[in-house]
Amino acid sequence: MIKTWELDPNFKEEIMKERGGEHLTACFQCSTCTIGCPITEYVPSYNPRKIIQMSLLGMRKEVLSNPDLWVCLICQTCTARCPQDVRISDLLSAIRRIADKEAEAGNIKIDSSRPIFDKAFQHQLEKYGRLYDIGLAKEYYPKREGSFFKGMMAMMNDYKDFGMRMFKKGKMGPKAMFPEKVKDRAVMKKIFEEMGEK
Amino acid sequence: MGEEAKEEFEPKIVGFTCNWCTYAAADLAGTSRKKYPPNSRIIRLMCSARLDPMFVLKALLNGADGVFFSGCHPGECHYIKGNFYARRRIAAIRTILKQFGLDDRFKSYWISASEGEKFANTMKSLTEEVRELGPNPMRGKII
Amino acid sequence: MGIAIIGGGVAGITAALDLANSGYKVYLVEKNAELGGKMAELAECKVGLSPRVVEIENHPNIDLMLSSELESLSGSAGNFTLKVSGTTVEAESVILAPGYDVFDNIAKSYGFGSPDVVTSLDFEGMLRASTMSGELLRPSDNKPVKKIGFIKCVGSRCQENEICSTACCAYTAKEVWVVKERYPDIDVSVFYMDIRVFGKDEELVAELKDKYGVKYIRSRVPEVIPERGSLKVKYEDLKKGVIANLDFDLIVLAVGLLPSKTLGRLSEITGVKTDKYGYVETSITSPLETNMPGVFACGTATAPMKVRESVAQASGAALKAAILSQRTEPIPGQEERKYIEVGDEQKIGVFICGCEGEVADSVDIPAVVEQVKQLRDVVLVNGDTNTTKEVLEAIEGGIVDQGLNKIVFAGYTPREYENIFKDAVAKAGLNPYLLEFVNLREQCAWVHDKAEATVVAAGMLRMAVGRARYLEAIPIEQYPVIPKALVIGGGVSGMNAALGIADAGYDICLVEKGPELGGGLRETGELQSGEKASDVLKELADKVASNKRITVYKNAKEENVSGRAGSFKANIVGDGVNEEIEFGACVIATGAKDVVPEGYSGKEVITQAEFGKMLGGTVSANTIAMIQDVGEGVAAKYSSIELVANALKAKEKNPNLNIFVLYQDIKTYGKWEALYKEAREKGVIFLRYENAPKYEGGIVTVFDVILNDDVQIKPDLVVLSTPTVPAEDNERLSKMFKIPLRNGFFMEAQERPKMVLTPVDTVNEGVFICGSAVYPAMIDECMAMSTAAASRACVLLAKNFMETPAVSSVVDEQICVGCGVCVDVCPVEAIELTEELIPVVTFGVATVISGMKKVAKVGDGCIGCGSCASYCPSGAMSLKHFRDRQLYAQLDYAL
Amino acid sequence: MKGAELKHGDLEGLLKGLLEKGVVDCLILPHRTGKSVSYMLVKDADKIESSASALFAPSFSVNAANLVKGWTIKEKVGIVAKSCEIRAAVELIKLKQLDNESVLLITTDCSGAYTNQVYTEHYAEIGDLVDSAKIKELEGKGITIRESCSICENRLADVGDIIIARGAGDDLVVAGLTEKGEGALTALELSLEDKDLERAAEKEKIAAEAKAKLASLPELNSLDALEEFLQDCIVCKNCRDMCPVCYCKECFFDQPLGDPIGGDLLNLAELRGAIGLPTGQLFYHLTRVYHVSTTCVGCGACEDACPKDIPLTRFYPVITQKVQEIFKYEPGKDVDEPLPFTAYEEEELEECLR
Repeated sequence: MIKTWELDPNFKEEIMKERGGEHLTACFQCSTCTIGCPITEYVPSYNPRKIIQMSLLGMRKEVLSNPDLWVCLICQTCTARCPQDVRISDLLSAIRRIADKEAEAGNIKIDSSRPIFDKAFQHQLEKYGRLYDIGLAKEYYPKREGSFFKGMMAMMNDYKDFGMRMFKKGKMGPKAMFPEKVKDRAVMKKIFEEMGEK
Repeated sequence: MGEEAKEEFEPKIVGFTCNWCTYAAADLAGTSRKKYPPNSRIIRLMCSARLDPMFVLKALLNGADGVFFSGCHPGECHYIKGNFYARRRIAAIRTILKQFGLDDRFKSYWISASEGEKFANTMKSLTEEVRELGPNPMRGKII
Repeated sequence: MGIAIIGGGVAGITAALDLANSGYKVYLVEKNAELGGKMAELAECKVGLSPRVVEIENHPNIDLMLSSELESLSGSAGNFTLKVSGTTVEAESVILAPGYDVFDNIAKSYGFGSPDVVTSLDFEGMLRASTMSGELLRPSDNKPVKKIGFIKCVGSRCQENEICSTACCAYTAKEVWVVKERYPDIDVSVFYMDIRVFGKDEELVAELKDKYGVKYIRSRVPEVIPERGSLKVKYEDLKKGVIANLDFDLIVLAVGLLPSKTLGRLSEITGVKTDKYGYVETSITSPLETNMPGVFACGTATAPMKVRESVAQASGAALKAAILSQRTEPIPGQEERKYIEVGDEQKIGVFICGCEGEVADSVDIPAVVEQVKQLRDVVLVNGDTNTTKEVLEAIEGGIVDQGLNKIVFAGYTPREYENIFKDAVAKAGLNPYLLEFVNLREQCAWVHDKAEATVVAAGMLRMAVGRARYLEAIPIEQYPVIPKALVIGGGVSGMNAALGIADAGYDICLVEKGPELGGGLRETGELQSGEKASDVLKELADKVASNKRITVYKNAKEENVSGRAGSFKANIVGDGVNEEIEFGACVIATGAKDVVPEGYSGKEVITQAEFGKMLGGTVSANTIAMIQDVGEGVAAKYSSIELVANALKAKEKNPNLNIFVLYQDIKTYGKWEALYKEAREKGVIFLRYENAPKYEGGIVTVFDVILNDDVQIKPDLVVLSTPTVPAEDNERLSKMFKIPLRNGFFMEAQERPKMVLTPVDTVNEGVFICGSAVYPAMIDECMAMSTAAASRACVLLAKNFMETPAVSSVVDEQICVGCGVCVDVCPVEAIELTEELIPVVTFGVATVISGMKKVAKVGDGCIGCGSCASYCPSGAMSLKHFRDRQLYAQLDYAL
Repeated sequence: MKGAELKHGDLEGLLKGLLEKGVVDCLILPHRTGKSVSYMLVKDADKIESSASALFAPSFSVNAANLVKGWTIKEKVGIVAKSCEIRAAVELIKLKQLDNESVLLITTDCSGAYTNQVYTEHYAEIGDLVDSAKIKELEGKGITIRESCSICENRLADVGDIIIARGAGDDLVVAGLTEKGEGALTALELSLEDKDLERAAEKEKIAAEAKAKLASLPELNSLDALEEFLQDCIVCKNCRDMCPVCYCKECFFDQPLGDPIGGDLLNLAELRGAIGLPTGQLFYHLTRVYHVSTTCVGCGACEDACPKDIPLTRFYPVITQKVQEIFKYEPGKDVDEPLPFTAYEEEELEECLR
């Protein structure tokens, strides 16, 4: 039972103010995004159409704390196909940012490691202008597991499968011990500043 | 009658249809190229109300192996209620024919203009049913 | 001068015939080498259209300009000069009917390119081919199709084509129906977003779901995946909340409609403005007028629409154009005709038309000719003609040169061609009832194999010749047409129809049962265009009041209607009036009325119309629940449009207003789709339900099928979209005018299944219907339809005289014994019993009265059903052209 | 219903009263000529004397309704006759061959009747009055009632405006069934009281006997049987002429299409190779049975009229009853009930259409 008067009618405006969320209300619930989504094969509960409808209704808490919010890989298939130009991937990112803020403020708890990863990823880019895998792992795992030690254990566990492959590609090992940096760091800085404004 | 004779027997059927429904359905069967057996000859009436049961009698006495009548579904008559009256006359003549075991040779249907498929199927089943009955005993008789 | 019509599709053809048949010169310009436009490509429609094409080709008032294009237009209304492929045409007015184009930018994801993914138009072609082979074959491997998936809204309601194409839902339903009717075993699924069908189409969809077992699945399908010889379609199963998939072996994409590519050029040439979608710009109160005076537009030039609406617009545009033009040509069939006396000698001529192979390919015509030659009284058998034109010429020649006095024509169905042939026979000087039709094409060649068809054809001809012997010349009596019309109903449709007829120069009685003109629109605040309904009404009512040709009767109704097309009589009874009027044609525009759905009560519950009026003042609510699609009755065509328009206005007043719309299908067809989108963008929330929402204790509870959960709303205002029911008077008028009703609304004279080419005509010639009396429609459609009804009425009123229906009953007074059963079985009360004294001479001295003699008399109202003749045991009553003797002859030769 | 008790001896006065009080302008009554009984049209009340004794005479000559068919003058005629005759008159009213306002229909109880030849021949044994016991006794002697009477379920008077019912011995009850009938009895100054003349048990008994008799008759259940049955028919059409409900002025079978001659006949012969003469025995009777299918009262006048002694009762009433059953229609029951062919229900008769 959803009681609309207990919901937040301004949630849709809140999303629409976020970059990428502007087209939220164009949605007419046709299912195109969900039907074509490759993720649904692995995460059957994932339903972007439903997330949109819940957002429209103002189910702020339910949307923001929904773990499925974080499974999208931004392949953009839905965005390309959406007949109403809702730009679902961008929209989801917008909602994620709100969720993030809320989580940081301690208002909600996010039941997904994805935001931690995303943030660690983002930090690498911010710092080096490109991905530094060891830096990413160093930041991501401890944060995910709550302590440095547990993080390292988890990392070892993960890396025993694909560590060698990364090593062969030069993503790990001596050559990749230190980060490579892009030359024009100023541009990167600018990009991050702009994103921060939004 | 023997199986062999049945196979050779080609029934002669004459039918009365109203112009607005069944005749149109027959046309639709045509435009949809729905094939059906060539045994029936259709006499077009404007309304099923024009079916005088005497025509049915005359056809059967003339040796028709089968007679059918078909019009708009009751309540959908182009002439508002012509087929309601027709239905009573048809019921009466059928009752009379039944007395002499001739009612199997007289069929009535309601086929609307959009039922081209039904018309063709009806012609198929009708032909088979009449074939099964064998020739009208009046055929060739001097009466 | 005359009228130029640009476009020879169904709209152009309709407009051309209406105009030409009322004495106007018509220049019909078609860019292709053949008439028919898109409609000729549709499987069933070509057959329906071709008699009209034949009529145009043989029409003395129409200059047919095929393979021609408009190059320039100069001058002004009443005096245009057109250059058409080098030829100069002078015209007083111009009608644009260029038709539409099909959306062709289909996304690759639909598997388009696979031979088994076809567009709806291609599918029509497949259906046509399947009629020949008897099987619906898959293009890739020629195997019979077993499972078809129809995907709707391909190229409409999307970024590439924002608006709804209106026609797809209905044409898909029609295609599905054809499939299921012909191949009941084929499994059909239809993927849709909203089912936007109305009236009869709504019934058809319900029938498809319930009776034919067609699965309608709500999911917009974005991709078709070819996989191991079949085509996989994924969809969202809303009930189960999962992504499911189905395999098909044929996919039909219901592609959208786009404005015709030629329209852009036409707009440049003529100066006619187009809207942002590329359609001719019109307004909802004058849907046929363009910005250029004297240039009118109709059909899919103005918006995507179905055949039915196109045809109505075309008739309407014809009248608009006619009003600006001078009648210069004679009206066909109005000339003096003298018929040759038919003596005792039978001279039967038989003409068998090959019908361009349609008959000749199946029937061995020379063999049939040989057999027919043997028949008694047959003096000429012609099996050499192949087209309608050829056979008509041969028949005329046979009558004029060889003195044939009975004609047997074997070719197409009489249902659509009889009038054309009768006319030709009459022109040649032979009474048209001495013509006998044999339906070789539809009922022989197309349904039997070659060897059989020849035998059947010979048999059918034998029957026809047998009957022809007994055909009688039926004296054709003429009666003058009363150049006056009766319009019933003083709403928008009635007033507009009256004004149309008045502008064409005829007098009108406008009868309104209430105290005021205006009808249902009086309940409306603002129109969707933003105009005040009251302003529109006032303008119309003022025009009606100041028009000298229109006499308005208020608080009145019509009684005792009698007579027939061209010459009716009725009494107008009302406040202090009891007047007998005579009129030649009648337009019924009774409208419909709203009913408030039951189960929703409380002072905060109002109707959408009331809400519309409330929007003129202040709306104090914070949360509004709008409920659509509940209650008994039919949903008006405008109800979704009204709803979103009102929601938008409310949002404009108070952007913080929470509006929840509970619906089953949002039917914002055509350009109105933009309004739906705008409503969403402004934050109106739409919740789709399957079971009607409940309203109890101030709380609306609805099971939202999209969320798969109950949703509760605490509204301050519940706004109900009201379903409509037919006007109370329909029942009475239906009986009086002998026009059948369907669900209480008037039925048009539908001649072909699932296709309406005569949207405002009824089975009772001379009586026309329009507006919400036919189906609760929006004002633009009411305006177009009522102009169409006026146009059709004017085609009739333009005639000087009409012919009495030849197929009517006749009494042999010597035989009639006055039992009166015929009176009782006459469906239209056309027969009465008269009494006369029987004087007898007794003993040669005194004359005494021995009693009363009762005799049946057939009145003017006879519609020729033959019910009376079939009862009459003595044969005193007979139906002309279907006399016992004629039917006996057919019977005798049938066996 | 309201009625009064009478004795047989009161009948003469009752009938005379109808004329004298001006209830009717004339009367059609059974009329004895020697041993035979036929009808007479009476204007002068004094001529009624001979009639009273013939009122219940078990003899059938013509159907009285056939005598007034086409009575379209305003003068009011009273008809005293058996149930089958009055029923025929009611059907004629519906067919406008009689005017309800110009007739007073008086139905007498009937025990079954003999053909007038049998009656005349055996008058000594039959007498003026019979009852079922007497009929049985006579049957033993080979004197049998008409076949149509033996299968008739409606012998007891229960239709018309007035009924005259026989009780035990000399008792009679006269009762009005309609307003018109009651009015007439009131005009005769009879003191009327409520009477129950349903006689359900008696009717049931008669019906059971009639049904049993009908079941014992040979059934015409095939075309062959019908052909054989009609083989002697000379298409003289006497059956039609004597039929009270055959009301056409000019029968279809007297017109060229029904009775082809000359070229038309030759045409038919050409089409079929040969045709039998006289033509149309089957067509004529089958058409006729359809024409009277809802109105036939089963009086048997057709059979009496047949010069070739074809037992037409086994054809006409037997078949028409079946048609009447599907319409739940009993001919002659009520003047206000519409003829089946002039009425319909929107949904009906599905079982009769295939």
